[in-house]
Amino acid sequence: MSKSERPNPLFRNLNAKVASIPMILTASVVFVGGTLWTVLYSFTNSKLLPRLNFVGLDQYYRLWATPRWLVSIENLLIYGAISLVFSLVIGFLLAALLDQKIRFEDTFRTIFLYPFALSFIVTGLVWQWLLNPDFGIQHVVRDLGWTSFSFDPLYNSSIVIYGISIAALWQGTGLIMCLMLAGLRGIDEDIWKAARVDGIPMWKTYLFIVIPMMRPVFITTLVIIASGIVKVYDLVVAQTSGGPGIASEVPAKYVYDYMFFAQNLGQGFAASTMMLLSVVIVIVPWAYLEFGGKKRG
Amino acid sequence: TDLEVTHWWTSGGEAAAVAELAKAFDATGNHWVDGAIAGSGGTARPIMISRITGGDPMGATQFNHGRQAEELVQAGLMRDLTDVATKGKWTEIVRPKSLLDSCIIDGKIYCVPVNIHSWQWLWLSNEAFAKAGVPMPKDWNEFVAAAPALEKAGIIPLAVGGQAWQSSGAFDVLLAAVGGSDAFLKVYKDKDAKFAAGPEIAKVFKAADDARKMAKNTNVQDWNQATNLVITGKAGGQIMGDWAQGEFQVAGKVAGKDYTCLPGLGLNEVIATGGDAFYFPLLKDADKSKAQEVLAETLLDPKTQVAFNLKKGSLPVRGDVDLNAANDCMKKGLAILAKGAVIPWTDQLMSQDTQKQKEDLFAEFFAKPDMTVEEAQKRFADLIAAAD
Amino acid sequence: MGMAAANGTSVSIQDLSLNFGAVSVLQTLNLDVAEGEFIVLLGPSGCGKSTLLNCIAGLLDISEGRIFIKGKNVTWEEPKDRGIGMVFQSYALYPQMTVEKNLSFGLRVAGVPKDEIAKRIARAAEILQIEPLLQRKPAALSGGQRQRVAIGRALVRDVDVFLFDEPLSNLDAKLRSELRVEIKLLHRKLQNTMIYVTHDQIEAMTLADRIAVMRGGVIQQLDAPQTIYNRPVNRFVAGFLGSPAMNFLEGQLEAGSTFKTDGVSVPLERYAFDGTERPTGACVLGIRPEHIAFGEAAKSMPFSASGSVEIVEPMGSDTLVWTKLGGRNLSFRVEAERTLRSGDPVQFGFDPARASLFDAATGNRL
Amino acid sequence: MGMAAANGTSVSIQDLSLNFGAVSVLQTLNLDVAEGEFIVLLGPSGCGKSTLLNCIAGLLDISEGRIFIKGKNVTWEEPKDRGIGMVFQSYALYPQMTVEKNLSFGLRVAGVPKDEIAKRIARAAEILQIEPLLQRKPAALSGGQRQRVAIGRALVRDVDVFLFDEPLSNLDAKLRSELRVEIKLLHRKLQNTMIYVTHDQIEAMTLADRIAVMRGGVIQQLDAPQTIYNRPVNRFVAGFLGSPAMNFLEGQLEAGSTFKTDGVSVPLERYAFDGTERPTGACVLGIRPEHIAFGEAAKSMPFSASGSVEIVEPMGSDTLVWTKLGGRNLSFRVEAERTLRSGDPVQFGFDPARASLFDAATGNRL
Amino acid sequence: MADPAVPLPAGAGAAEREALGPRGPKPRHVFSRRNIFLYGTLFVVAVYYLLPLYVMVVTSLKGMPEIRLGNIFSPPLEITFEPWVKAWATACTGLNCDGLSRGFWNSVRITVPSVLLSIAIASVNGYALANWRFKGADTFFVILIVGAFIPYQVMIYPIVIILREIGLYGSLSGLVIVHSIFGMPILTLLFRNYFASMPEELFRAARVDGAGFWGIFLRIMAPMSLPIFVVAIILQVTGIWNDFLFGVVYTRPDTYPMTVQLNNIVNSVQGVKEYNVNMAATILTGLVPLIVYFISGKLFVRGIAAGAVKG
Ligand SMILES: Nc1ncnc2c1ncn2[C@@H]1O[C@H](COP(=O)(O)OP(=O)(O)OP(=O)(O)O)[C@@H](O)[C@H]1O
Ligand SMILES: Nc1ncnc2c1ncn2[C@@H]1O[C@H](COP(=O)(O)OP(=O)(O)OP(=O)(O)O)[C@@H](O)[C@H]1O
Ligand SMILES: [Mg+2]
Ligand SMILES: [Mg+2]
Repeated sequence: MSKSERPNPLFRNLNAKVASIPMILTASVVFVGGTLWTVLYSFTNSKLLPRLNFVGLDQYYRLWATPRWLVSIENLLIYGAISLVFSLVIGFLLAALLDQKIRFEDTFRTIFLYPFALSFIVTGLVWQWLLNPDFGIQHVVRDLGWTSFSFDPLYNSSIVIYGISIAALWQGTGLIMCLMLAGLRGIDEDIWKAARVDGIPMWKTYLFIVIPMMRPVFITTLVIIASGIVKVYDLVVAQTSGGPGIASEVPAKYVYDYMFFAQNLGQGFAASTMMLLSVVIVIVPWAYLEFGGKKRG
Repeated sequence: TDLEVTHWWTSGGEAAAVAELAKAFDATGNHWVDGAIAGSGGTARPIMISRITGGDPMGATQFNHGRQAEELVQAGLMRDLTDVATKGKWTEIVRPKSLLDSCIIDGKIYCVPVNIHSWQWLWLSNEAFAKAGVPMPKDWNEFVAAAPALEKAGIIPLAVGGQAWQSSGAFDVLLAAVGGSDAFLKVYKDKDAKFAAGPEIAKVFKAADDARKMAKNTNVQDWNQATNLVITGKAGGQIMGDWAQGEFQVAGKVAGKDYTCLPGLGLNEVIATGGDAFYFPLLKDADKSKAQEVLAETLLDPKTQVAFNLKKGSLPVRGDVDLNAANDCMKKGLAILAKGAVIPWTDQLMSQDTQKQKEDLFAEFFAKPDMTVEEAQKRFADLIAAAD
Repeated sequence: MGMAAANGTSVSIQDLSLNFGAVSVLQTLNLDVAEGEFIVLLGPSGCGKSTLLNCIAGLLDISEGRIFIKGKNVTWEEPKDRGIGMVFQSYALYPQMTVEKNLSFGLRVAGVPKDEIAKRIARAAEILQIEPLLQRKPAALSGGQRQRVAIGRALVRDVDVFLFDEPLSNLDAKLRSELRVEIKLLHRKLQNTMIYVTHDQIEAMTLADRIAVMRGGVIQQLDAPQTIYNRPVNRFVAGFLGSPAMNFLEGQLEAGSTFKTDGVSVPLERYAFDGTERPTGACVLGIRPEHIAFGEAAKSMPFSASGSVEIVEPMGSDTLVWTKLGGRNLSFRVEAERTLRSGDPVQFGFDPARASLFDAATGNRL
Repeated sequence: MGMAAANGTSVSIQDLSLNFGAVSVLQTLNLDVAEGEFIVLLGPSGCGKSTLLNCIAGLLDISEGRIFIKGKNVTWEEPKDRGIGMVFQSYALYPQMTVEKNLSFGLRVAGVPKDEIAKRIARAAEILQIEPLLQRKPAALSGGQRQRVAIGRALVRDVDVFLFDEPLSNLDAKLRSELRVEIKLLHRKLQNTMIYVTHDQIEAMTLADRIAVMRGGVIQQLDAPQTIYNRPVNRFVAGFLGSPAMNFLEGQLEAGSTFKTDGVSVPLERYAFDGTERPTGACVLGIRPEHIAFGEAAKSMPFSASGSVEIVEPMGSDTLVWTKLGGRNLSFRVEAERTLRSGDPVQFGFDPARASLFDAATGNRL
Repeated sequence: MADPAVPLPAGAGAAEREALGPRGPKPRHVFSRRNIFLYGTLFVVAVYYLLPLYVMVVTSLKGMPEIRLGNIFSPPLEITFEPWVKAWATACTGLNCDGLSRGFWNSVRITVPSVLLSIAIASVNGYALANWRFKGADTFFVILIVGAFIPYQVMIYPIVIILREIGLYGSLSGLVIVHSIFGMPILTLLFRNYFASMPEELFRAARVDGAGFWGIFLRIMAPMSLPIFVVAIILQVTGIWNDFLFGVVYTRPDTYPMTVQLNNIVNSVQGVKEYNVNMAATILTGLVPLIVYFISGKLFVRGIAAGAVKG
């Protein structure tokens, strides 16, 4: 009898392992390696070039004493909550509307998706115009006789972060819609039939049957949105450059500014380490629960 | 020999100016390979630094002269130009001298300054003042006094765009104008934190407070949008560098008739000698190294200097050139320069890190009316204390 | 019962047609189902049974015709407004819900009180023997378990008309006969109309008040089970029902009273012809295996012959014996304990009154 | 055939266990299948039949034990290296491929020449009557049509061992019996090993060389069909096989030779006890409906009684009659034309030699 | 059978039959409440999405003086296509005044292999993770997911070091690798989750059919995943086509992508901003992804796994 014993586990699924080499390399060399490198240099006073000149936790003390960093964190939380909720809701609603076997589906889909194709460098400018109280929407509405109308989200420190979200949703929901649509298209027709016979109203079918079935898609979407939130940068730069004042600063911008404008790599690395640390604390346990252990997502 | 030159001059005027440099360089039998990257130093610098540290350096690259390239030099990645400089007697021809000083690290010269940009200008709209029925102010104080009248006429007295560097720059200009050149140097060069917390600087903060009140209705981001407010008479004035002039010109406005410029805000007529310089990474290829020398010489050639700066709207780095073609405002600047009323600019005095923090502070100060002058000054002093 | 319970028409289908693009699946189909009646749809795979159920449920857009349920024209109604419950051939369970949620979801949406829901689920779970599975998700169920849940989902609903698409096909014989009885009892108790697709003849015979035999989207015969079984209207129906299948002998009808084929002649005096006139010509004689007597009993039959055993197929409770008559295969059924062997000589015979005669060309009953 | 063709062990399963997390589905199961043998797995829904097939195919990672195919330990082999073909209970058709592509996929992967592929497909399509469907996609097929395609996918492959998971469950009776014959013929021709899950008793009885009756992941009895049918090893097997099901009478075994319950006593002289000693105590007597004689015939039986008809169930070819014996329901089978009515008095009896006796506590055969 | 109570059987007069109410397919009213709601909502939302585009197009057709003075919403008084021509053909990047056209082919050369490679790698990863799990795979996957949250800028220097060490710095293949690396987390997740929701029996059937790791992937799983491939294409084409940072950091000037020109046109800090040219350039740059969206959108097939399994 050949091979009566359990074969060497190393060679089981060999093809799968070979195929995963790029992933394994990326994960271990680039992400783990790069992250460790970053963390290491966050304890130095590197300026323009990374140099191993350790200063302990100095960069971190300074980071947490900086008002701009604190504002950034607060903004990220608000912005994150808004864009998470609204892009999921709007993206799903649009996908559900498009899934009603409508005419011109292609056209509508492309309309909702096109903002995603446009560089934010300029669309940010357009939104800045649209939201500008002097010649944007407020101006137009006032010209129509509604003189008390006020809509200047980008120029009002207390609501600027909400204003930024408007453009963020404009740009991002199209992709979310496509993801949702892809998920909806994978649902078996018979499920719809069963729900119709059961007399379950359309919205309940979506809410209680279809959405749970689309759980994997939602998780993908969630990660895409969340990683987009943590990395948000262009959008803010294009619309407000963090203004008015520092009212719309975000952590990624802090990292970028301190790494490249301020040429203080150590500070930038410290900030990004803090960002990564919080991501790890949230993501890793969740990801293990979600992806580890059981076979099916 | 082909030599790749990276820089962030990409707008119309700037590009035209670069073309002059290229033309001059090409005339020497070499070839200028253009590597333009727009979006200010913040975008361009990581690219340049990556290229240099990644082992794929360009032939020459622009930096703001000052302390941006310090570490690259210390890491031994940049080329020492001392021999070229001695041959070309740069120490004698470059004016003001402080410009070349910024290129010297450990006694060696590492860069070639090519122009001077000055920040110290107040641009005023004649139309706006006419409309408000007040005479054209001759200095900052008169301007502040005229503000209520302007406001009454529905005009924003002072346009300050939303980007952080605009407010921070405006403060620096106020510091040099209201506080005077000495105060400016004491704070930024000597980093005298006690002085920065003192009453003299409090005056400057008072002026900055005026400025922020006057600017509170500016609902634009970009500096040129702010300039546009002045051009169209929607704003009374703007504190901005000499590059603003390009906007007025393009809009067909005539200095003196449609707009007025007050160097040093009319209080302290000095010119800060900020500007751009070229650095040369150390190359292995001998031919290219040779070409680098040629380029360095070409950049300081009088003809090149004139041609370049006329297009760029900035001032040449050598005094022995003829600039008849310059306009009113530019001539004012040249006159000041000739008088020797110059101060070094912040790029030369402080690290980018400190400057960035300063930007953050003033961005907040200008945007937040409830931030007190005292608080701002205290944070400013702290920042100066920690500056390097 | 059946007709007894009928106090009106429950489901009435008039001139129904349905095409999938160019493929025409149902053709001007008419069907009236009395209130409380149990109709079974039988037919070869792909004949349009599921499609018909889907049309009744309102899940497919029909091409032509009308559908009435309880006297109301529901042709354009939504499925939920038709008062129907349905079990799908592909189960269509909600994969993210536990079995219990699967069962209760429709009720909760309809606002049925909590305790009522619990009661109904408990009952359905008991009937279907799925109590231990209530907290599992469909993915952790076996094929038959899934099917039972699908049935349960229809059972808990309180509707006038139940539509079942092969509900028992994946279950083992024991459970199937138990559920068959349960469905029958349920029907008796609820007195609601049931339209039931199956391919199991026992199910069809025991459950149905009437059976509709379909073929290629057309109903061939709609009658009481015994009628369909004993007096099929055409050769297709005759051959389709019955397992083991009916024996067919091609031959000639002579003088309207004798069937002749390859040296065999069967007297037809006792055969009840459909019309009054006696046809002649090419025809097919059909006789069911269980109607063929064997051994001594054969001798007393109006027609008898002898041959030798070709194949013996034991089927548990009985054994099927294959022999030849007039050169054609003929099977008959004997008790399981009869030990016959290939080659054994046999005597067999039948009563032509129990046979069926079909026109060879049209296949219609003569 | 069957054993005759066996010249070695084809599939051998040793101490196989499988758990889904905490749920143990198969428990140290042993099964040896001879080469060329046709094994049918029978068992209630959820007993682990599909799971066992999946383990043999190498589609589930087993928890414990070994699997040999053709003498080779394949416990850790890839499914494709095991020389098996499989039909899935859930069909698992490739939705994006036409029927033809579905059938040819495995062959194309294996690099079979084009004309050979075409030939095999043509043959399978003919057997399964799916020629007109070859260019359709699965979504445009009816349930039964899909199932036939799934069978075809296994048929076209040239493997040693075929695994069928309820392959005929969604087909109509006619097609099913046709396919049953085809599978039998195929088996005879190819002489390959077949492991076949079904819940259809006729299929099991007619196809199997041996039947394995499973329950809760354990094989209860593995024997030739007739043995299983006539001498079930325990009450579960007895009750599971046979449709209509065996009648069970609970009672007492007295002096090892009489069965007593509620005023009825059945002499057991003719009963062949499993062991040599005569047990006594609580026991269950099982008798199949078709072994109960009725009317005149009953009188000659070693045991006979009389009662009245409770329910009559016509089943087409026969009729099932329910009466009572010792207070318990008892069913027996009569010919379909016997017209009995509820309430009619009946005389019935049986030969205890054909009955089965089970221990009341353990359920084992006595 | 007995005569039915309400509906009349065949034989009733035509007029009577008409009185029985609806027959035939349910008519689809163009102005049903559902349609009004559906298309109304879509229309309103579409307007919101199109408003900025309108402003961009209108602005790109105006001359600079008009922009300086006018209302951003007003249509151009005098339509000029000069900004478009300029954006495409004459706008300067430093000294090279040939507009976006210069980088167009570079962008194509970068985007095509990067999109193909990154999707190829990620889809295989996702497939391996969903169907061929091996020990430790989860750990790498979790790392990958966390990697999705790392701001790109932080990784610039480490990647410079890595590329320098493997000798690919400055080459096109280096850039392709970088795009594949940064595309990997999200794409892998995308594919893994989609494959995991496919019926498992299909995968099993293919294994029995003798298809191996690659056979199953290429012939069974991939064709069944068209919608998610479309999403992946959308993500990657957009991301890579619009990428500026990597394109400029990890290549040389002769292979700079179109976005470098776009950036140069748009991002000149000092000097005149030509809004009309900026708008035209942005729209021009976006055209390629847009075309890809429109074409690949057809692949959003309905009920992709329909008929595969029952249950
Ligand atoms: N993924 C799973 N997780 C947990 N339990 C499972 C899982 N899959 C199957 N089971 C359980 O394992 C048992 C055996 O399942 P299996 O599918 O083998 O049954 P079966 O004998 O094929 O039944 P059927 O005749 O209904 O198809 C069932 O009780 C089922 O509920
Ligand atoms: N979407 C479709 N497009 C084209 N033809 C279809 C479609 N759905 C079903 N059909 C065809 O319509 C016919 C009827 O299908 P239906 O599902 O009603 O059969 P059925 O009687 O339920 O068969 P089964 O007993 O096998 O389930 C079949 O021939 C089938 O191939
Ligand atoms: Mg069907
Ligand atoms: Mg099963």
